[in-house]
Amino acid sequence: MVSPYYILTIGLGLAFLLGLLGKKLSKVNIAVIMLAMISFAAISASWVWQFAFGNAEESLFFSAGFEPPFSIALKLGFQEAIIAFMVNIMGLFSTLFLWKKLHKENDKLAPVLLVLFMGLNMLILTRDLFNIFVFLEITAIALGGLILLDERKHAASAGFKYLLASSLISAVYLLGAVLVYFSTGSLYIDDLILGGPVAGPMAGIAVFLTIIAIVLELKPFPANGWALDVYQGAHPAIAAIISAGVGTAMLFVLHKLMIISGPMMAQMITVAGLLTFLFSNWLGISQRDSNRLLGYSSIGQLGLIMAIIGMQDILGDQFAFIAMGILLSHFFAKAGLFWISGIVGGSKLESFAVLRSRPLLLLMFGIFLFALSAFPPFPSFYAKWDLIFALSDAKQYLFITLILFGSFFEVVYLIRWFGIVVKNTSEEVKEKLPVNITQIIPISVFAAALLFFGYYGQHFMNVPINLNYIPLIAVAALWILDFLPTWVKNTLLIVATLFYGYIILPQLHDFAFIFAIIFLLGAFLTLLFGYSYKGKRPGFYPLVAMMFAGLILLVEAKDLFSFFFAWEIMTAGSYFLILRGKKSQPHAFSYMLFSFGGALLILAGFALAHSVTGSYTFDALTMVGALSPLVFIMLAIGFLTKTAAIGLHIWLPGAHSEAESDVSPMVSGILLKAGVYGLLILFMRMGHQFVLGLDLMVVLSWVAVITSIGGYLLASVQEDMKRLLAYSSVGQLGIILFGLTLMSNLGWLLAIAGVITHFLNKTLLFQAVGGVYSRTHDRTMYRMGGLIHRMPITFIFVLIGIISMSGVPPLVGFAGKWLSFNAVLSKGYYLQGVGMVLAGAIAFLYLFRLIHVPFLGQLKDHLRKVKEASFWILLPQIIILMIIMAFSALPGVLLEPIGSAVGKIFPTGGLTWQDSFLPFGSRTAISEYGYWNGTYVMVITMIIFAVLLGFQMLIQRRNKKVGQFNIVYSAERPSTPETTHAGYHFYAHYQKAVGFLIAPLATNFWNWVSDIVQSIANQIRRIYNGNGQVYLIHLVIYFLICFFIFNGGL
Amino acid sequence: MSLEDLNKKQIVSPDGEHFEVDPMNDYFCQDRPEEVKPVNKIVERFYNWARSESLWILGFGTGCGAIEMRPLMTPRFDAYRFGVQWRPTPRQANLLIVSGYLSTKTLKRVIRVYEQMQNPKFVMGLGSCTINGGMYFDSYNTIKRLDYYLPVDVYVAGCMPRPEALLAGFEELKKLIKAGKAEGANEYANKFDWYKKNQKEVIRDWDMPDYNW
Amino acid sequence: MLENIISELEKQFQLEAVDHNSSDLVFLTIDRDHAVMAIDLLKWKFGYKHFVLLTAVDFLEEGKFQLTYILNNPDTKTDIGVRVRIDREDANMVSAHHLWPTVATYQRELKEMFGIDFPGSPRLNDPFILEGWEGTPPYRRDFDTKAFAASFYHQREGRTTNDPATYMKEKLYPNE
Amino acid sequence: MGEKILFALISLFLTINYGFLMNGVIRKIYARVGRRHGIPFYQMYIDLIKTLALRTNIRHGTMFYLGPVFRFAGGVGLFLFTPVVFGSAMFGNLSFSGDVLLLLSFQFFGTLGMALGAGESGHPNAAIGVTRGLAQMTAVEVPFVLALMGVAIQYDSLSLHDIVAAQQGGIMHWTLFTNPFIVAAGMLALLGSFMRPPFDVVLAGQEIPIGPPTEYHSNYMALMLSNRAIFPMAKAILFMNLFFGGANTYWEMMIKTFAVVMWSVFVGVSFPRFRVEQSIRWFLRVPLILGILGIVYVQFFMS
Repeated sequence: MVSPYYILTIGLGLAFLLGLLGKKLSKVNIAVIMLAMISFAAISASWVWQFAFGNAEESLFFSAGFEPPFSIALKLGFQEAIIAFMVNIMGLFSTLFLWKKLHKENDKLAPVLLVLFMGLNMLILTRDLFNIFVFLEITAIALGGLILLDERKHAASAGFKYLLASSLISAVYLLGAVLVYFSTGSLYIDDLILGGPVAGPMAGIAVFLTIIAIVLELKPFPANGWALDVYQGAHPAIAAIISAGVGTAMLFVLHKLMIISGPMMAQMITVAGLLTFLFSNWLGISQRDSNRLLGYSSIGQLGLIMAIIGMQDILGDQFAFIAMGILLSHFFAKAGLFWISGIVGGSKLESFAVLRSRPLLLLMFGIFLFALSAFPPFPSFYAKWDLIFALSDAKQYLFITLILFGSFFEVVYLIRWFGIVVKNTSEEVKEKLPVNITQIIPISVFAAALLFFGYYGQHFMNVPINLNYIPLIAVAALWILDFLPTWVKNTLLIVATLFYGYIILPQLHDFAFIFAIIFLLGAFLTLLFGYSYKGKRPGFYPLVAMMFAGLILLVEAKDLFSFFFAWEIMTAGSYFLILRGKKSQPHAFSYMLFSFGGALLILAGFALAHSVTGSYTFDALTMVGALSPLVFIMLAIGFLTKTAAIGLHIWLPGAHSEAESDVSPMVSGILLKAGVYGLLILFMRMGHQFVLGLDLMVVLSWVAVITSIGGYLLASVQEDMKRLLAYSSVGQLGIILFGLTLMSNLGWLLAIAGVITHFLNKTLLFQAVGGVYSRTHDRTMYRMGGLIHRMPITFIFVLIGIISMSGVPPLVGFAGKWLSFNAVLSKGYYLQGVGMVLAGAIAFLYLFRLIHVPFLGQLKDHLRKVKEASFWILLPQIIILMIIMAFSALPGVLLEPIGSAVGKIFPTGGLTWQDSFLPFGSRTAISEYGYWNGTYVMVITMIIFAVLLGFQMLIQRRNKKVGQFNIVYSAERPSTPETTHAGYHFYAHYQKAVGFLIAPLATNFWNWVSDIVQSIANQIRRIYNGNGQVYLIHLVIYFLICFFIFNGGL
Repeated sequence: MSLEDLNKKQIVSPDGEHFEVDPMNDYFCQDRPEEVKPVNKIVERFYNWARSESLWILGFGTGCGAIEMRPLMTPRFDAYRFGVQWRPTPRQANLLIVSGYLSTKTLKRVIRVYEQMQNPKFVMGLGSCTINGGMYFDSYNTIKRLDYYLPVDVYVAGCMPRPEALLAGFEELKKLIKAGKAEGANEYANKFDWYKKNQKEVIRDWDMPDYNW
Repeated sequence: MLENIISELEKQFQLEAVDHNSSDLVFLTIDRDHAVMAIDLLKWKFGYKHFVLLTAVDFLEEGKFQLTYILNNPDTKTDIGVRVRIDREDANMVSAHHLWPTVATYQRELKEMFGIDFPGSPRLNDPFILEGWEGTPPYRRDFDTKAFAASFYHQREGRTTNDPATYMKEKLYPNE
Repeated sequence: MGEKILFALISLFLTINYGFLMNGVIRKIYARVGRRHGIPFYQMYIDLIKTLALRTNIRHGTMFYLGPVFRFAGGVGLFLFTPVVFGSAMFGNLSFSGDVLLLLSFQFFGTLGMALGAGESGHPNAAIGVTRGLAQMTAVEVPFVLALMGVAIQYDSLSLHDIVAAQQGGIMHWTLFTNPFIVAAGMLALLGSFMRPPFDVVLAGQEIPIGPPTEYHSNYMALMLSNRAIFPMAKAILFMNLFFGGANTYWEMMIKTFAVVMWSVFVGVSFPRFRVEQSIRWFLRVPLILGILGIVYVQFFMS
């Protein structure tokens, strides 16, 4: 094994050499420092290799053969090797990234850089408290130098603040070290360990001082104002070193010192770390400067890892995995982001929009952000899952809450940033961002590393992993094939979907089977629409594949982890898809916030359930006990955010309406069903839960009723047709939810049938509307009119869609109405039932508006030459139309299989089927209360209609087709189609009567919440006033408070 | 509502294509009315009976005579007894009562309304003004004889005629219909050019298609 | 009260004539160029904020149109009529639509019926009652409505005109 | 099966004639309230022949053309799905197709088609009339469904046959007497669905002449007139079955439906017109409360 002293020697030696060489031989200088960094990395890599594969033993090194405490004692174990390797990799790539800068100012920068990394290596390896002090000083001075050597505006003051803070910290540390020596007579950590917990006079204070110094070095909230200024003021590459390199080393030092601390200290570190995590993310929300924002994020992540180090007793075996998972994500992502910031140059969040000119860079930017946000498949996702589960097992609910809130706040600003970068319209991207290879390589390597560790990370998890990688491979394949034209990719994806369906469907049963059909058929139908697009649609297909992969994995999932994994994949995929819409940035953002918030609740709910039952499968949800209502509520809210129950629905209308024409049916017709599936699993396992004697199902049923009435009312006042359909989805999902909350055979039959019919109807309508949009480029209904004359086929689709959706016989929508009434009666939810009927009546309002305003009435001038939608838009609609007609004629085909699936859960109270006169398997459905035969209704209605139509054609003599202005207009002549078309503010009187019901209560509430959160953040942020002295005072006060708490605890 | 509405317009389609809209051709049906002959004598007699017993008047008052139609709905005169009813829309009415003097401005509306009624349709001229101008014989703004502009089936003379006179007029009209002589709609179609010529002579800002379907 | 107003006005405008009709109504005759200014003053200073009507009289023999603006002060319950005599041949008048929007409608009517121009008045040339009228405006006294009706409209032959007195006498008392 | 269809057609023929005569009588009653003599009671037949006899008609488009067909098909269908006379093979119609929920939903089949047809005419008043009708309908539905639900709970069935069967055995077994609240709610809802004053703002002859049917005429009008004869009859039969013990003979049906229709007529001749928002508020107040009372009564005092 290579001796670590080489690093010391190389570092110091070359640094001196560089000093001697001076300015003259700049190329040689760079070669020298590169060589040094490569050798650092190579040495540490060799250690890792040997530890991992070569059966190397942990070994100690003592300088000059002295025993501690008189030598520089180094210990080289697997941990040290890995951390050192990480730091050195950071050094190597930082050097590479700084190549140009080094070229310019190597004589100053290069030696300092070298010394810094040498110091960091030693910090990691040394086992001696005094040595730690020495290297702390060395790194502090080197780092201060690095910061100061920059010409940026705030660099000087940042460097000065850094030096001030670090000297104070060093002083504290030195005092601690002295006291340790005073009380134990040794500074060698292993001596201290061997001697048990540090004992002797002043021992407690000694330990406290040493550890608090390191904690302060890790920038705990709120004594971290100096650090924020440093992150903001320093060169981004230097900030990357501080965040990823120095941060990692310091964390390791803390980890090392934890051995000598007692449980009290550990708890304090935990709390300090968690508070830091929560608050720095909270404060990050209102941050507008990219480097400062990354600074907040860095501090937050370091705080979280600090807390994890503090909690290692609680976490037990999983500690290493959790800490490394989060550390790796932080390390790679933060370095990558700082580097990208260095390339972009600007410091406003919006200035990152130039990344759009470099798709690859943008992709990596996204990878980094989503890795930080703990999305799969990145290491932080697995680590957080394990962390929450471990904490839950240890019943540390407060810690869980803090972590979840911190994670949520973190996602708020990270995703908002992503949205701004990808879609902000205020920033015009004019020219390509100049990049050079030395900057790209480090970023690419780190992004690749994240993916690599993401793949390997899960194997270390505490749960049995049985993920199906086939869909994910498809996603990756589509990323690679993204250069192909649209139709090729579309065909590939359709074939893949069908093939996958062929494989997977036989393996699924009951509900999973039904939902899988919806997801796969939905994918097929919505993808057909995609043929109407020309060009390449860069990035579209991988995202679609990602969303559908998430969906299909969701129904395949048999345990909590796969479910949550799929859930997050689907969320991310759909977020990207929605974000592709023209004006969808704020809506995609709010979608993400609600989804992520919901996902966190689901995660916490799963963790709680697991902690009670110890199971990792869905059986965990069959838990009983005091916690079960809480778990139920958490999971229900989590899933209800996805189904957009009222109050949690405000993300939906914007997200669904601003998405692209073929994305809208995907997210509205299909994606929402994921939430239903979640609810289905939840209700199936947990059933009725009671809080204070109140059945939560009853509460939920009222939520469902209000959701559907509210959704429909809101739909009826929209002017935008996609918004109208989006609100309609809110209402429909309310009805489905209502069916589920009935917890009876018919209720679930209603819900599942509703899922299918809603999928068909909404996909049909969204596609028809998409067809209209493809021709008119407009979604505002009253600006259209009379399109029936130009787009008759689309009109028929919309007609069938609305008749089916409104539940008018003879189409299949009536099945839902009939079932809901029967289910309500047999369950006894009468008043809710009336609410559902009211909702059904209100549905007529918006449905009629949807068909009347654009399609009927007066044809507008600019639409006179509009053509029928293209074939590929119509084709999926034709298929859906045929399915709807088939289900309408033979409802048994739809209802009987669902009935048999539901019957396994609720054996009694289902429908019975009676044979009838008519062929084709037409059967009469008989419920406890009533009966209904869809085929009869269909046939009779058709016959009556045909007879009457024939009569009318027979009896008339001259039938004349007239023009659009040939109307009775109070003996006047209409002047323009616009002034003759009744379409705007269609239900004015209705709004007059019941308009108070549609006041934007939910929107106001969430705005209020967001205002409160932001204003608290702004208030707290005031303590960071930019004054170095104040920051020092913060440090002192923080130190004192900790001291008093610690002593009080003693 | 002005003549400019009928000027050709340059329109840009959503796809950016430029094209012209000619309101006269694009908004209106430009066809001429056609005569529709009775099918069969026996059937037609039955139909004519029904038509005569079910006179649906358009509720449209052109002049002061309109005030005389209101008492017909009241208990005193009660025209409903005779199957006479009022309809608010010309599409469903088949009897147009031109109630009193008719200014050229109103004539334009009356023509529109008449043309929007369906064959067979009947016109009743009410008051002297529709016959020869009456007391407005020297007005610069009222027409002097209605039958030059619309095919009138029955005139009810008087200034103003009493409601009883109107009832008598209905009876007269019924007789005409039953006799198959009330073929004003067909006459209008046959002599379309003549009627249009007369109409356009007095209506100087003709701002509608020749026949308002 | 009205006297005060008149004397105030006399200081600023040359009043061509002042006709007291009654204690609460007075007609002032002002020249064309200053009339609207005077109305402006009456509206804003003396509280004549209600515009009652604007009408015209054709003094064919004098070659003049007389326009009359009648204004009302709802507080004092008095009316002031402002008369303007304008040339009949080149009939035009300063528009007052900026004072009351309704004035524009009166001006439209006068334009159509008398042919008096009010430059700047909105929608002045839109048809008011007569749609598509050509030729002499019908309210001008030199317009011969009987001759026009006779030539323009289709007449029914056989129409006779009787002197009501002799006709009734003949009908009712044929023997006398 | 063939027999059933034949019977249904006979029943349809009889009832449509009854509906025509009833409409005539209603007009007569309106006239008499206004102290007029009024039209002859057979005037509706003459009007029907007259509209059929018109020689020309126009169409604004296919949907416009189909609108009245939808409307009448809706009316006929509604009637055919309703059992007219209890226990009668002849007048049981095709009620084996579905229960009372089918009737509840099917009445919108014609309404929707008519609304679309009227919409295609391009006349703004048509659209305004439809929006009024739909808005009012949403409010009318609530008390009606409450009443329906009350009946279903009370008799444990949604099948009209069972509901009527449960009311046999004397007048005191009628829902009217066993649960007056829901009957009150239902009968108030009936006022709204019959489009007579004070809830006739949809057609509002004087204001938006005459709403949806503005452009309809000739044979379209004939279909609509026929529908006006059968559709209210079907609804009246439904109410009769729900609340008034159904009918054992055709004569009984005629008397009972006449009474049901007269209820709306009497209210209609006595009241002026509500605006839409007024009628919506009204329906969501008194009838709603009555309906809820009815349900509460059923649930807590009858079981």
